[in-house]
Amino acid sequence: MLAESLAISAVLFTIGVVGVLIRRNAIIIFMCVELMLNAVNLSFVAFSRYYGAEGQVFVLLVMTVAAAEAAVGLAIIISIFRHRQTVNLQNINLLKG
Amino acid sequence: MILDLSIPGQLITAFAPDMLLMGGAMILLLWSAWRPESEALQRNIGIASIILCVTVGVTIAYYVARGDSSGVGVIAVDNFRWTADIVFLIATIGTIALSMDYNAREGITAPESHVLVLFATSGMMTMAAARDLMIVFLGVEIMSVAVYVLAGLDRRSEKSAEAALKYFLLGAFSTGFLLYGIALVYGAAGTTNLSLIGERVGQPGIAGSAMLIVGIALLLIGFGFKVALAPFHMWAPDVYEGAPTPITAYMAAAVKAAAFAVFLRVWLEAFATASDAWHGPVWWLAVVTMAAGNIIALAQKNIKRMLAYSSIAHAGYILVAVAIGTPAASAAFMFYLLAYTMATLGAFGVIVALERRGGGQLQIEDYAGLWTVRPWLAAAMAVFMLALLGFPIFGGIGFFAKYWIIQSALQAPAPQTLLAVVLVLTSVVSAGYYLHVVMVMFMRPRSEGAVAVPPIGGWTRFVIAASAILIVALGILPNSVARWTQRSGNRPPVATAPVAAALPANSTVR
Amino acid sequence: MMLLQVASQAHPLSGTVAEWVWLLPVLPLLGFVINGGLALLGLRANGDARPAAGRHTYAGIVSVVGPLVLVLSFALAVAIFGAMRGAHMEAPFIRNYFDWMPVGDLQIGAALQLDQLAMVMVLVITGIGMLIHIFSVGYMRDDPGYPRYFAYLNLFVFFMLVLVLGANYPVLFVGWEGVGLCSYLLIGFWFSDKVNADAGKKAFIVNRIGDFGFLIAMFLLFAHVGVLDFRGVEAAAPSLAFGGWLVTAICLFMFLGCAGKSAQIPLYVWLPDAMAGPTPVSALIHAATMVTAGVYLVARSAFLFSMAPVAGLVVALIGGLTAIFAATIGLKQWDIKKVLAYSTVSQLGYMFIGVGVGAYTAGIFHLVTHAFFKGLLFLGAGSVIYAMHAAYHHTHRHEDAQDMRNMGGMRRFMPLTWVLMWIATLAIAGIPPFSGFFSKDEVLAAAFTRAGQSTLADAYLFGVPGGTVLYLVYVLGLASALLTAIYMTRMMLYTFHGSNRTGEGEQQHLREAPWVMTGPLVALGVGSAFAGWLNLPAILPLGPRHTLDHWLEPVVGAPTALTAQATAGGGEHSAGMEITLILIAILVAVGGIVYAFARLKPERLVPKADSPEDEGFGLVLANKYYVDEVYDAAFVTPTYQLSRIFLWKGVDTGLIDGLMVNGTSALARGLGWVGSRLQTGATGTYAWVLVAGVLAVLGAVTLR
Amino acid sequence: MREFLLSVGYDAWVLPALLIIPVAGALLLLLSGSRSAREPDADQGNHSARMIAFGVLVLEFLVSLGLWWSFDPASGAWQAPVDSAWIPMWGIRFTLGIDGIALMMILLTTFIMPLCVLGSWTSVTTKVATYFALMLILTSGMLGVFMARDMFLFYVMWEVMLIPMYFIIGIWGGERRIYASIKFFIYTMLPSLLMLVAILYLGIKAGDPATGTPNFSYDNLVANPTLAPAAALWLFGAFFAAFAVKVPMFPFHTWLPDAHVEAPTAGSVILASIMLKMGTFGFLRFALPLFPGAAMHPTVRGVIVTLSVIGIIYGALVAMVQPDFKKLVAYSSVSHLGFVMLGIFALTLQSVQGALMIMISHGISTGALFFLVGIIYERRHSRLIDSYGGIARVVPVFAVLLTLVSLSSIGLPGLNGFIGEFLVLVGSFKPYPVATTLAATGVVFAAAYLLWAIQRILFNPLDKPENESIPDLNWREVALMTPLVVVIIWLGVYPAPVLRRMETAAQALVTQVEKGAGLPASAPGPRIAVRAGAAR
Repeated sequence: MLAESLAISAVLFTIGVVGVLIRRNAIIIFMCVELMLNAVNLSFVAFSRYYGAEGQVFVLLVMTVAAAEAAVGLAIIISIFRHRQTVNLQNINLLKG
Repeated sequence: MILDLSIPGQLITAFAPDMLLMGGAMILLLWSAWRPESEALQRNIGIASIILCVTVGVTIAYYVARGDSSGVGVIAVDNFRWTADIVFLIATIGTIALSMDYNAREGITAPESHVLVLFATSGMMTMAAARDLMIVFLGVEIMSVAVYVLAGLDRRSEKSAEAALKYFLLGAFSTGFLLYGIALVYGAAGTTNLSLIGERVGQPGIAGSAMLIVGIALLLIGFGFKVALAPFHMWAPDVYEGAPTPITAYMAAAVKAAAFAVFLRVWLEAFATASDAWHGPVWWLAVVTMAAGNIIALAQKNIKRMLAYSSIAHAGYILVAVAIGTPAASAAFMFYLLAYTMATLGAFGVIVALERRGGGQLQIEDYAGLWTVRPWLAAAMAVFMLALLGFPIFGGIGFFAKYWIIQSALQAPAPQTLLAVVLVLTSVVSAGYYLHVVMVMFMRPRSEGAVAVPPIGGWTRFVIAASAILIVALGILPNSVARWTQRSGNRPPVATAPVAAALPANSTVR
Repeated sequence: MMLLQVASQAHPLSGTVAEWVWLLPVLPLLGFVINGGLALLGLRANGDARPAAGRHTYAGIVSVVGPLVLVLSFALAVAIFGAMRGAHMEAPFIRNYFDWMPVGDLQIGAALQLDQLAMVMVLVITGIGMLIHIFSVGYMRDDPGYPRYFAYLNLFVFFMLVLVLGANYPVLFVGWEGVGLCSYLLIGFWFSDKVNADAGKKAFIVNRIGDFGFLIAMFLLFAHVGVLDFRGVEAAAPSLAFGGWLVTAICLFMFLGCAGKSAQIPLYVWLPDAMAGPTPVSALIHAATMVTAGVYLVARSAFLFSMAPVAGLVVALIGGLTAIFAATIGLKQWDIKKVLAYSTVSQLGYMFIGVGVGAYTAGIFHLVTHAFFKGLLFLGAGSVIYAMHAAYHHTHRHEDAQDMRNMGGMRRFMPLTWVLMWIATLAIAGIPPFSGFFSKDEVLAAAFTRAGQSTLADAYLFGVPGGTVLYLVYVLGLASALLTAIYMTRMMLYTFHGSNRTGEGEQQHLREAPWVMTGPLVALGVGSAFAGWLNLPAILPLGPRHTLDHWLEPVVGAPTALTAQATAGGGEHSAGMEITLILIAILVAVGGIVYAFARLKPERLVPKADSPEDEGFGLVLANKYYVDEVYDAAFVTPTYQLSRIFLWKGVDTGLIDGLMVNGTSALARGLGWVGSRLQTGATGTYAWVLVAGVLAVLGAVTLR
Repeated sequence: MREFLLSVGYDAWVLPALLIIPVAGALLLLLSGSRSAREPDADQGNHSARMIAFGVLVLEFLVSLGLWWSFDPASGAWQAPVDSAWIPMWGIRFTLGIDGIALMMILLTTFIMPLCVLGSWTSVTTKVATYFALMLILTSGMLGVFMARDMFLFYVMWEVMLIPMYFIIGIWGGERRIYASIKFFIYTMLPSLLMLVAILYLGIKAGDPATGTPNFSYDNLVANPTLAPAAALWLFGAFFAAFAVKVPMFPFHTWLPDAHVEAPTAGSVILASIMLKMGTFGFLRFALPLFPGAAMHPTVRGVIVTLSVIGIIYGALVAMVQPDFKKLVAYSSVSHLGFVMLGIFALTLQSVQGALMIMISHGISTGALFFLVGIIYERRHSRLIDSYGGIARVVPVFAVLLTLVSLSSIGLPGLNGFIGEFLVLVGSFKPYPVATTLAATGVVFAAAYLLWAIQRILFNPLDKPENESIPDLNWREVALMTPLVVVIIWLGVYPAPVLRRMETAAQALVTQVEKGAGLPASAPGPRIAVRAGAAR
């Protein structure tokens, strides 16, 4: 059971990573990151079956943090949208070199 | 006394300085929300923040004097933590001092900027205190979320917004790896407590298990991103350039120091016996980081960007201390953080002093002939550059910082001679860009139609002067500071079996 | 304090006037300081630093100080000579004044050594030097650099005396290089002319090549013998392997130094150019004294050369070759001083034949007589040039005052000079009873005798028996004697005989030089005529015989005997043989003069401006066998171009600095530029790089 | 004299005083400079800055001069020793002391520095106070190198020199000063840092194993060698790199021509006279005694001797073709320092003493040459040889001095240059006959390049009208050159007092290195009984 859970977790995580890599829209990338975090949560839950409640506590902690991150992140995305009228990362490259 | 963290009262005692800072920051947040935004309020909140930091610092000094320690638990009570806290607080005070002048000039009247710095600092102090991966994660996130916002503080600046976005997206992305690493280590060791992990990674069955190794590797990547190791460094130049200058100073000094502090603690407490698994990658990361940071810095024209690459290079130097992994190295590491923090703050102080509203006068060329108009400012900048370069006497304590790292590299049971040689060789490369700044200031004539240097704010002056004087003074008589930081290395190592014995042969010269 | 009594407590000269030997060089040095100071002072006093034409401000003082120090020196030398004559000393008189280079077992003192050989040289230097100083008072009278001239001349005498009085090789070397310096300064005295400056520089550099050899000889001595003072080396010399590589190498390297200083093949090239200096300088330095230093050094090192027969053969052979080689060039020169210069080179060859075959007294004897007659010849030529110059100066024509084609018939204007010059010419040609006859004969006779029986004759040079080599040397010497007679007569004929070719207007102004110049000429004339009495051969019952032989016996007697393999008196050749040799020599000399008179017609000469170029072998001779050109093409130009194009531009700027130093820096900057290009600003790229890093780390930890 | 000096406790305070006086002077200058910059009468401020700097350095010279008498030539112990803690945590001590070698180097430094102020009197007109302050700091750094007996202190002093020189070249230098200054800095810093690693390695090896505190004491390191041969070779390599660049040895010399040419006059003088000697001093003081086995390893020694000889000839040949007189002198330094290196690595008493003599006399002669170039440059603003010609008629005093100094540089016997060259060659001949013979050809080339150059400057026709009105030396310049000329002649005629003061140290070095390297003691050459002429 553990192996299957971990495998699914790894697959989900990889999907998240690939999503980050190939998508250009900031919102979608952020959603992919959330997918990665939740993939890890799955692992934590799976481990917690063996080691006790610690993993579950961690999941709750991650969810809280993710919520905070989402709040800040969306605000930042809005801020850039105000300047650029786009959230396509392809076009956001004022800073380089 | 030895605090028993399972007793709530004693846990609170152990965590009191951090909580003091958090609580104070919340009160200041309420105050800033209560009153309408104004220049005066911004300044008052700033001064109050500095007072708060000083108070926390005094508290820490009291703790140092008490000499408490703790048993197994989520919080560490040791000199390493206190020393790191002092470094964070110095950087915080410097940042807030610079911010007050900077915000006034840029028309940023939001007083919560200082409060956000305080929150980030409390996250850092949490990181330094963490002896459990859960606390590690918590601290990292408290710090990061605040710094994401700080990077985008200047809402009118497109660059600032872009910096924030990049930092946020890549930071969150790397958090994924960090978290996955934590999960796998937890899965392998069955606990998130660092001391317990440290005991268990050496046990047969766990040592060398794929899950543990991959977990360690992912943690390395996660921390590597936070401290900007090549090739996880690419966010740093853009973010450093785009963020408001005092915040850049904060990121370069404090954020890096905090990330390194927790990095080192996790590594030495939890993974010391697994050095087989990580020594090679850490060694290579150090080399690549030192090389890439220094070499790419040579091509920079914008001073903030240049210092960004320089801070990447310094991450490489500090990583050498991690790779050595002895108590002496962790003392050297702390000493280095202190020296680096002062030099960075000073250098960014000069940048703040010379920057024009809206981000003008940030090219290195704009500093041409600075010496002829502001000799002492130019001299101070020269001191900071030489300190970052690690030059004796004129670069003050910066030299001894590198010296100590090299010394501990050579003194380790398995001497890291080659790493020391790489360190000094890449330092020579760094002379190319640090001295470029000095050269431009002193040896180029003031260009025609150069903008007159305006009067420099009092807080900025204070930061610059204090950094310069401390750097030089401590560079001539470093003994007391060295002794003080040395105690941070003498933390009772929970599971530090001789790291070196198991190191690969190719990393030694003999 | 000054006179430390060291080794020779009971030396016969102790406490005599010889204790003042240090004053000999110090007097001219004092003159140098005074005159040099006046030279500088005069230039500063003149405001614009450009001395006006005419006599120098301080010419009066200089005219007194310059010669006076020499007069005093000479007087002192005579006094010391007197003391020496009465002392019957066997060992040299040595005084160590202070430690010069005391380093461990190398202890070099600033020490002077007075012995019979040094005394001869001192007398020649101060005596002839004094005459030439006096002559210069007239000759250089109107030169704006008058004090400077005397300063240099005094300095030269100082160094020359240090050279001959030094008690060890390094002190000798001080004088050796010092005279070279003065020669350099005096050749380039009129430095505003590039030719003169070039000549001075050439002299110095060519001499340095020789000095290199001298240095190596000293290094060999110190490394293998352990001392550098003459007494020490002399004591050690017999213990060296006779004819071994070491002593031969020392002697050959030392001879390289002599070849430089004394203008022998292949380093003679500087001497003819050195005629660019004022004529009295040519007389003193480039004829009478400095150029003979090489001969002196060989004689001084007789204890070494007598141990190295092969080196002796080389010295003699080089001497012979130089003698004939220079004599042939002398046949075709038009510049009166160039003729004399090549003649000097040729005569120096004789001296080396003498010292090379181990007849040290003969070599020194020729050195002394040569100093008289060649000094006279040069000063006489100087008189002529002085007159010519004055004449051209009056008519404001810029013709060559030294070219014989512009002279002719000078005896009408300068009868005294004419007579004296003829005495010198007969002396150099080897006509009895003039001095040159005796000395030259002794040299040739020595070569001939040694060819028969000596250590040299038993040695082999490149497989050729030493006897054969020495017979060849003898023949070369004889042939040179013939040529000497021819070119000297030619010079006299073209200069003094025939009709005058100077020009109508100029003839009015040609006249004999003032007494201050003719006086020294007369004195030298006497010497040229009678110096032969210094060392009359046994078969001529004209006075005390072998005076010089006996005088030098304590110094070079033993080495001479060793080389000649002489049992007591057995080394002397038979009287019949001696007379035959003398007759041959006289015949050759007379033949040369007669031939010259018969073939050369001074009446047919035309002035320089109208003269045609020489043709055929004459052209080759006139151009001195193109040796300068060959040296230039073979050594100077390649060295320069190699240094410039290959070493400087190629290796230094290109390879080391360009490729390695700046190349490294450019590489770092280039990599930095590439790195910053990778920083595209696109967050996607950063994520890709990050993941690449992740994969690399994961790969590194798992795939081990 | 000696009694008087000892009665005032001279030995106890002289070395620290020599380090402190210039720094105090520099602070005085900086503070007065920042005040006078605001005053309207800047000239007055500049003048007082010159006077202060000159006064301080003359004082420094007078203070150091006492060492000449207080020094005991017979003693092999450190003289005027000072020892106190600096950074106890890392075992770093403030330990000073001198031997005969250091004595002469210190006197050379304090002698040259006041002259440098005189030489910069009119040529430096901007930021005068800072300029002289840097020069004073530089003085302390250089003296510190010669005095240090703690490896770490030595390293710090070694690096401290770099910064003032970097600024002096970079701010007051010629057209390509920026390139030259950074090149100088990085070129010398790179190997110095490698040396730092080596110093730390040594200090840790010698340190207390219980506490881990390193021990950087020089005496201890020399007395108790503990290195494995392979490690010694690596460490020697690091020291060699640092010193060879400073010397500079072929092929590490290319920073020198640029730095020399671009530096202001005083900078060139200091570089040539003193800073180049740091390299050779480093070999004598550190590289050889610390690693005798590695340094005297036949291959290492052979390579270094070969490079030295190449340097001698190569430097001379390249000097010959330089159109720029300063560059010519720079390459001539490469050649001269080749002799020094040859002498050091031949390791006989004579060759080492000779090397020391060259170090001194090269300092004097080349310094004087640079002063003279500076003097003429101030008048005509050209360093190109071809822009002169025949000026001996216009500036006779200059001509006399240039000729004299050139002759001393050529090594004319009777002047200072000869003593060293002769001793080096005579001492090196026994161990390295072929190399020494080749090196001796440098004597010929030296004459060629310098005489040719002065011919083209001083002699030949005066064919450029702009040269006709060059003023000759003024009294300040005469006062500047006179001490140099006096020393040139003194050292050439009577070097014995100098040689005697250095002999004990040189002999100790030779013995120690021979013993450390396991070489047979260099037996004195075969003595011959009769040595009357050369007896003491």
